[in-house]
Amino acid sequence: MSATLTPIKAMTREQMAARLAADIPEGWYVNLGIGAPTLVANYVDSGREVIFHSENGLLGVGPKPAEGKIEPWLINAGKQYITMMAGGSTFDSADSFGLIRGGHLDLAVLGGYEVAENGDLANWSTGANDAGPAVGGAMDLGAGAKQVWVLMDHTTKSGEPKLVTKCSYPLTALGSVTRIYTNIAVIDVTPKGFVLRDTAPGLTFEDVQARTGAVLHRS
Amino acid sequence: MSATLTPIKAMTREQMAARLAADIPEGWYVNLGIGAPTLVANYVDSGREVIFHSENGLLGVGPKPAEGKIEPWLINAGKQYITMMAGGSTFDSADSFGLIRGGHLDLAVLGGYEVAENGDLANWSTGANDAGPAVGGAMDLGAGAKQVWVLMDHTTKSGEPKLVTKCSYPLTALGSVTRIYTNIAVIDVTPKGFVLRDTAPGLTFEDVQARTGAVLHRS
Amino acid sequence: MIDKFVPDIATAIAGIHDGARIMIGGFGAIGLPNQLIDAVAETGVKELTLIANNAGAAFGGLAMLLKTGAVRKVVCSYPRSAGSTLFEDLYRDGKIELELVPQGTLAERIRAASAGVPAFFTPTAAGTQLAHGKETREINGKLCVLEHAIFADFALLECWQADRWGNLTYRLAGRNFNPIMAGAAKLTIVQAQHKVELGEIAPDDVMTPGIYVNRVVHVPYGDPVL
Amino acid sequence: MIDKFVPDIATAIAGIHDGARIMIGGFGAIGLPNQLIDAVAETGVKELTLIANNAGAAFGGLAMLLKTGAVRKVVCSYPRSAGSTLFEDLYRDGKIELELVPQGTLAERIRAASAGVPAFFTPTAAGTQLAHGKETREINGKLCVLEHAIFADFALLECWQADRWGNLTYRLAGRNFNPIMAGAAKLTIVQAQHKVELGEIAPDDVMTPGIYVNRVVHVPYGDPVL
Repeated sequence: MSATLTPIKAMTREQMAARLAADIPEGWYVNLGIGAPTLVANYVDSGREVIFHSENGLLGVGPKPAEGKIEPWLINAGKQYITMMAGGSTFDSADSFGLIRGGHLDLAVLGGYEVAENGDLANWSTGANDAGPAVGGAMDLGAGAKQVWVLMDHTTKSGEPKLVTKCSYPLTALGSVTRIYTNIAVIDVTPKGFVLRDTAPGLTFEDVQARTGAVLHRS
Repeated sequence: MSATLTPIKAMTREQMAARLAADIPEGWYVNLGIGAPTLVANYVDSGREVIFHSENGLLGVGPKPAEGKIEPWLINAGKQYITMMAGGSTFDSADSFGLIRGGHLDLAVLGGYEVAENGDLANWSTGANDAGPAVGGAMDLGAGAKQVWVLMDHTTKSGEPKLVTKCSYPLTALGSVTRIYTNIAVIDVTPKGFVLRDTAPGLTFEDVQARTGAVLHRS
Repeated sequence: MIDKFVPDIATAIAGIHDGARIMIGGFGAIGLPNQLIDAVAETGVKELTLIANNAGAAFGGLAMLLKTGAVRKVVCSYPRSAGSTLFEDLYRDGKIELELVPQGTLAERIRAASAGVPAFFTPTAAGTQLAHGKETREINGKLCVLEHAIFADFALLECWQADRWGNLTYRLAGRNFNPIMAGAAKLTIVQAQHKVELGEIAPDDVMTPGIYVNRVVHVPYGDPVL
Repeated sequence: MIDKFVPDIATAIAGIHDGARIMIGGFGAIGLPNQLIDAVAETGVKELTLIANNAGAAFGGLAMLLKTGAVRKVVCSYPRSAGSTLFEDLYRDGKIELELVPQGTLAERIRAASAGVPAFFTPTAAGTQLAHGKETREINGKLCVLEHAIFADFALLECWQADRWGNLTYRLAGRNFNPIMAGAAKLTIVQAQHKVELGEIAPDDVMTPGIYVNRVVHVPYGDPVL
């Protein structure tokens, strides 16, 4: 598929994260999945209060600690050192996932292997032969958050589409993704399927459609 | 029934509570139901640590506050002012009943209308015409505590037995009572039924059997 | 800037409507949001369903709501009160419905709503009148009853300290049902004895994280009276 | 006098036997009872089932238990570790069983054991591989999976402060699975950074009431290392 497409200038992970961060309203409670989603915290304007949740039992996660200012008892779900903002709180794992499963998070930002046009998400396993599968909190976040935004490349490294009509990998959650931020576009998942909301600079609807494994609708 | 019986000297509520208190081993976690069971706390030897639970979210309940030393934010399940011992802790109602239902209490001491020889307890309702039934934590305690001891008079005011073959009042919990402290006897509830363990001073096995609505076994 | 404090009680309770399902924190007279309840009674709303451990004493808060006829139904564990026959009178006269729930089941059903657990099995009440008509199942050799989460439209709570993010602490026996009701309702409204700055409550000391709280009003009424 | 402190780690872990089901607190490297785990590994017990969120990194505690072949099965949500393929290697070679559980379901199943809830419905994992073979039911329009409580023989935990009644506090992200595992096992064993006098932890500050704790050993090892 990739061979037939003209080269395009895709966004970096940092640009994708910044693009997503700009869309988070003030006052939202947001969980950032491990990997690229974690970058989102670095791009929320400091004048706008967004409260980040970490599945290991923290609300009000702040930016990365400054050099030499590590609190050894503060890590995030990705096991990286973090800080807490004034107003932060701690709780146990049952309460932390009660908060997720109970629908109290406005948003979870997750990575993805595939998203289907009905909102199905596959992001925890690449197949049955996986040595040592791991799921963490992905299924809870997929099922529980009010909105699930996926931050991922638009295609695999070999050019295969990751936005598809039906996921081929094992599912994480059914029908839960509401929006996808990729390195070439922002796409809403709606009852009629994928709707293009925005593109990377210089790209057209056709550029994005050509790299998408399902029908793309104009907004 | 009572008319045919010789008068006997029964114990007072205070004596019953003291008798029961003496049987609680050090280190036990104990819930005292509202009413007469509350008296038990006054008779645990101060050299012996017994930890009392109150269903409204307290562990380590101490004696009644001294005159003029009331903490207005400390009450027990019976809505009376209490104190907390050093080592006491507070928690919410879900945690308080998780502690009960999860089998962590060594003992619940409850009042009773009737106890059957299979350990069934009736103590929350005297019948269907009850105006404004109330249950509180009785069913949770009956189902959850490792042991349930009932503290009650041996008969009703009119002389009817309260230890019976089968409860006539609505049940609180099935098969949960392990021992009964009455104003004339201490009786174990065993797989073979009621077993007399002790009597009030001067009373015989026959005195107790005559006032019991089921077969009494010798220990 | 997030600021969940509202200027007055009227603003705090704005939107409470006829037919609303309202959870009310407190056990006995401790941890009850009496000033919020009084204000709700004054609005004249009707046909309310109250979810609370008790159904009020002779005077104040809950009793006032009941007296004014605002309440159609009570979901609670212990509607009786030593000093009052108010509830019993209304109940006997058929003026109020009662769903009687064992206290631990009530607490767990409320917590389940907040924690996204739609239903659970419990051994409590199995084989008793209060399990009539409910699905049962033997699990690990014990008969259990299937109980469903209790949701509400509003939760009225009382706390000790609150900051502008809605983080709360409670004082001693004032905790009770308050933390679990925060999160079980669509809108959680709290009256706070003390308004504190963000960060004054250390992360490990927060008892209810602000995510569960929508509106806070500062009501420094002092100590509760039995 | 109640005194749950034991003099040393060997006494703390006494009784842990072949085939035991052991819960282990911690998330990543924080809140892990490493000194207790090391001591268990040294006893040479075998055929253990571990219930924990992670399955260890390259070295220390959990990794040592896995390396020595003491573990038959792991119940966890995230056995992978950035710096290690230890678990994957054992798993691929068929030397260890895995029950993979979504993290929130794992936490709730453990909490359910402690709280006397034998089973509950959850929307998490409905329609996915991890719900295969499990009972499902639609509740309030949402497909849900029936999940059962997870019990254990022993829980090994780490806390910040402990008193002789076994009351515990945790520090920041060190809380995680520790409080819910206390109470889900027949015997709960805790290593504490700080031993404090009874009453030093105010009632409102206790995070795990001593009723859930059987043995405490004072292990002031300092800060965890990632």
